[in-house]
Amino acid sequence: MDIEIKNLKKYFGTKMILDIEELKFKKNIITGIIGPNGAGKSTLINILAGLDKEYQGSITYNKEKFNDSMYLDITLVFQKPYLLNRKVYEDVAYPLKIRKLKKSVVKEKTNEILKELGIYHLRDQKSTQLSGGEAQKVSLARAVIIEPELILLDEPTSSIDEDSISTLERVLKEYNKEYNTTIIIITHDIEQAYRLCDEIIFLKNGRVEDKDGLF
Amino acid sequence: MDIEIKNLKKYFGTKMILDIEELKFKKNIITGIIGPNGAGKSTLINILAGLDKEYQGSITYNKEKFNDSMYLDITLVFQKPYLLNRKVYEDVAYPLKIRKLKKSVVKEKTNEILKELGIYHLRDQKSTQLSGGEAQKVSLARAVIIEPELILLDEPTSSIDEDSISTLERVLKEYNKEYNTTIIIITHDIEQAYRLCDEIIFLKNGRVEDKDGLF
Amino acid sequence: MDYILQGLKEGILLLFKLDKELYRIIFLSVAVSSTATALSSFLAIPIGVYLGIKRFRLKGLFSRILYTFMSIPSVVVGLLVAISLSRRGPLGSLQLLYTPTAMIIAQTILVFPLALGLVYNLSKNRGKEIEKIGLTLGARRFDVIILIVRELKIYLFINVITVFSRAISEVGAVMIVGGNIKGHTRVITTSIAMFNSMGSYSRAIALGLVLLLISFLINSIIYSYNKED
Amino acid sequence: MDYILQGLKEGILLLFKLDKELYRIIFLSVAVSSTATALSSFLAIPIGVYLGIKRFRLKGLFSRILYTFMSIPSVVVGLLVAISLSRRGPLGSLQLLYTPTAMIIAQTILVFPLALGLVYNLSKNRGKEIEKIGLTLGARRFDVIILIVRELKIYLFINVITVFSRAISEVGAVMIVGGNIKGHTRVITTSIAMFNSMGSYSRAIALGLVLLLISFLINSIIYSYNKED
Amino acid sequence: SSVQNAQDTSVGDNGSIILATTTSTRDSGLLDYILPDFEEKTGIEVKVVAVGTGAALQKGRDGDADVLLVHAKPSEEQFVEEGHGLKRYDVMYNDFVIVGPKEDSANIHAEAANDVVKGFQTIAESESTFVSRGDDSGTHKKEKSIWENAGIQPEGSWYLSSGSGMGDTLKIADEKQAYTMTDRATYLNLKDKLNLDILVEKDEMLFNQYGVIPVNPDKNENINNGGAQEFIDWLLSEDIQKMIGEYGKDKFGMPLFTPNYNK
Ligand SMILES: Nc1ncnc2c1ncn2[C@@H]1O[C@H](COP(=O)(O)OP(=O)(O)OP(=O)(O)O)[C@@H](O)[C@H]1O
Ligand SMILES: Nc1ncnc2c1ncn2[C@@H]1O[C@H](COP(=O)(O)OP(=O)(O)OP(=O)(O)O)[C@@H](O)[C@H]1O
Ligand SMILES: [Mg+2]
Ligand SMILES: [Mg+2]
Repeated sequence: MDIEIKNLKKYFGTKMILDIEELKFKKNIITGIIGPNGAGKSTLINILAGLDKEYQGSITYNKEKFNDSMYLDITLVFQKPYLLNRKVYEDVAYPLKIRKLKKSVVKEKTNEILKELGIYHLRDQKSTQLSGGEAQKVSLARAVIIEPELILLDEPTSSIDEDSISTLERVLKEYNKEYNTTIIIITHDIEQAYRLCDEIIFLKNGRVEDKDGLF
Repeated sequence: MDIEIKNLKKYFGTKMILDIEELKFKKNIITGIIGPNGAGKSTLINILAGLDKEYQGSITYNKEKFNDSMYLDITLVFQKPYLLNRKVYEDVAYPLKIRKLKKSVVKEKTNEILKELGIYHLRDQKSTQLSGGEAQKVSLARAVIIEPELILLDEPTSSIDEDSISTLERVLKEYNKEYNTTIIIITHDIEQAYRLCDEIIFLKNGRVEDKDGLF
Repeated sequence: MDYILQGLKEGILLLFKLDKELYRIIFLSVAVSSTATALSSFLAIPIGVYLGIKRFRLKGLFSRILYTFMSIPSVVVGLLVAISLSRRGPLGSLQLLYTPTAMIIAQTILVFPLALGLVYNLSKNRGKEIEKIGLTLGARRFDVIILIVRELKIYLFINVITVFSRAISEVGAVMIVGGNIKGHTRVITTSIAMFNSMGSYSRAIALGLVLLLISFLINSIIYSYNKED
Repeated sequence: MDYILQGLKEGILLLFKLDKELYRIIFLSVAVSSTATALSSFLAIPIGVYLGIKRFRLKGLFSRILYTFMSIPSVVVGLLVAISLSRRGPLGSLQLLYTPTAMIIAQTILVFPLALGLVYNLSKNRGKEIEKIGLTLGARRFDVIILIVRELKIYLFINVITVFSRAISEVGAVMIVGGNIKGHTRVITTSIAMFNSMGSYSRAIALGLVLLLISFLINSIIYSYNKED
Repeated sequence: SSVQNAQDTSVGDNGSIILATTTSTRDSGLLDYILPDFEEKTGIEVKVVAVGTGAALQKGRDGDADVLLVHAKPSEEQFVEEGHGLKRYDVMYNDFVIVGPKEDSANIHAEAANDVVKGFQTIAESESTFVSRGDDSGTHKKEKSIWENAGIQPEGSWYLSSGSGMGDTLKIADEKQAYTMTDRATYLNLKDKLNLDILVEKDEMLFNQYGVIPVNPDKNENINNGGAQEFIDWLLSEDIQKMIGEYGKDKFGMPLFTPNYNK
């Protein structure tokens, strides 16, 4: 899914948060967004996910305007993981269940992803009782399980331990390759950005300061 | 404030989360706690802050058992920052206000810390409307403003940009020196642990695996 | 003060006397009020959640009007329902006036604004956030509503309790549309009002105790569906 | 159906007629119910918050008993207060029965369990987390309670509205302890009940409308203290 | 559903009638005393809706009741005249009494033990507190006609209007140690709980006549006129008239109502 932003302006009250003349996210690659705190990264990614529609300017997805059916193909992992008040297994299986997949398929896929991200042992624990890092992993699992066209990640590994980070990065790369998933990831870990991303955007004060093909 | 833990055992249900035979945190230094997700780090630090009293074993602070007046000398910055539903200035000033400090002192100290942590420009914004990193900074400001004897920090820089991290680390070191504040910090950033800490504890599966004087 | 002690004693005796009439009254009270609570909650929960997260013009005004209707006096509701169900009223041919069905209708209408107002307010404050999560996971309109209901379950619990408490304790509506007819439409509160007007104070207090006991049992049942740590 | 249309017309006329008696009734209704709401909330908020975050044995049982008392019928409260305040009762020397003060007392007692139950439930679900923040910042017992109240302000708002709606719409308690005495203790709901028993249905409906209008104004005032985006 | 069942458990199988009556007949216990006999004999169930006289008449006008048993003769006659009811029959009477505090500060018992007009005048002159029903009920209407007779327009701070039922009005009078007018049955029923004595009684003017009226069946097709007529025939039958005359003797030492149907 490629995304084109034109003349995007976003205000909170009178404060201008985003002011992007032109920006493209290319299909099927991993794009990183970096920039200081308060730059507007989360605001941007929320808009891209169709969760915030109060902005000026135009955004197209594969040349089309956003429409409600796109919610099925786009997912966002929030900076603050918000998990559902149920067991980890049910939480991760939720997006499949509302897509009315067969029970056996749901089970298989859910267990697979739980194992892949190393949280299978947590499957019967309440989502609301997880440690910070565990919650982030569950929230990532719940997003990739959909095999969406576009995954938006807002600092998805900020509370993850070093060993797990490599696993998660590997999984993301796999998804990107295997399902041609377009991935946009916000991170403060520059090294991670370099490890993971094909392109990196530097955002500051709501403006794109630098947009470089990597290397 | 030095802390001695003896035979600490903590369960959630039947699951053992912490099992620490003996552990000391030395006075006036910065101790780091590292370890994989779900190791029990946050659980431990919550217990140390007097927020969770359901454990077995004994913990002493300067040889004394925990008593309610210690809440005044110990503070904890949570992994998930929880800010108050008011303006940033009011939020950071809150601990001083309930300590009934003179208004002019409150004002001076609050403004000073806001400037020090680079969030003075946010003083009139609602705490609940901050970006992830900004929220973490406010939550840190609110903790150090008390000049407590013991500061417990649960991944306080996980969402902070690189430039700000150096500022925060500098501030923490200053406090440690200037006010003899004992600091215990959980982090997944091993380099940060080495930059900042005098001692590092490695926690895994609820046990102390390694306790090394640094270098 | 004797009345109060006397009422306590009588209330306990009453329950053990296995008086058929009393048990009929208790049964009808519970049946009418829990049906009304269930019906109004059943309607109010999805509608309230939906309106709570929806953005629309004059939402603030709508909120205030809705909250206003929470104060509608039961006598007025009773009167309006009685007029509609009256033999010469528009629904007269159904012959519902002075039947338990009429009482259920009146109580459902009476507590509906309360049920809706409470759910709506909850959803207005908490629903948006949950809606966002739902949308990112591919939930459609209806899924979102269900998701919000499930996430806010422990908060909705007290709403249902509040609605039930309003229904079981009210007297104005059931008195007017039911008529307090012995053996047919007499419930605990209409009996209390009657005993009060007859000067049988201790009996009125005794029935008040019975009502509280019944509420306790019903609350305990709702409560057990809402386990807490 | 005529009664309803007639009632609408009469209600509007009534308000413009500047009838002194009517305005006295409205004023007393508002004064009694808002005082009762304020008093009960003033007591219930700190107590409810405190009990909500406190751990104690049999808390589950306590919750259910508290929720049960939310269903206490107003007639029973009226009766108990009347017995206590009557000349022969323990507080008879105060000569309070059939005065507005008695009405305030009865309504305060009536809505107190509702106010307490709602706050308690809220604090039980949300208070612990806020308490923890407070403790890390050095808040003492009392500071913690204030902090929780301030943090949950927008949720407490609907509780106050609910309590007010219960008070302004109830008739049983004020009727018994007030006596509906013209020019002294007559309020909107007792007038409605009186007109109903006189068969003056349209007048009863008209007064119902007046009551809703008053509620709307009061709700709007409370609402404006609870601004929303 | 089970609720529906509760509605269907009729005593008899010959249908039912709705009797709109005043609270005094129910609260005195009279109806509970006599009605089982009717239901047994005819299989018709009587659904008693006890409300204020005004509301009872209104239910008649609206066709929401089949038969009325009330006590406000002039209004009842007007009701029949306007075609809402078919005919009005005298059933029974009891009487009103003036009650007041034992001390009787206005001294009406001494001066007007059997003269209610004089009694009212004395109360008004001394401005002793008087509690009126003020609810347009049969009792209130009677009271107003007495004031009229006495040539007094009662108003002022001594004249309280309770807008409540008889029981509540008596309680207010008791609390305020004031005078009031009540039907004897309600007074006897509450006597133990009151500190009020009968001060004026047995004046012809205090006669409290109850009448029964079948509602005009032309109002709507749901009115059970046959049942209503059967009820009236039964109520006015010799046996039942006798039964009415006995009710209350054992409990109060005197009957509460005196039957007076005149063939
Ligand atoms: N509701 C709001 N009202 C006013 N300002 C807001 C609101 N929400 C966010 N902001 C401001 O918008 C700016 C951008 O916020 P955003 O969350 O997009 O930052 P970010 O780049 O994600 O930062 P971080 O790295 O800290 O997560 C911040 O300065 C924040 O304070
Ligand atoms: N209420 C609870 N019930 C059951 N298990 C719990 C509960 N709370 C926490 N746990 C479990 O306790 C373990 C330790 O949690 P803790 O939050 O202390 O981990 P942590 O070391 O801080 O991890 P992270 O680095 O992810 O923050 C986790 O496996 C978590 O799932
Ligand atoms: Mg962000
Ligand atoms: Mg943790």
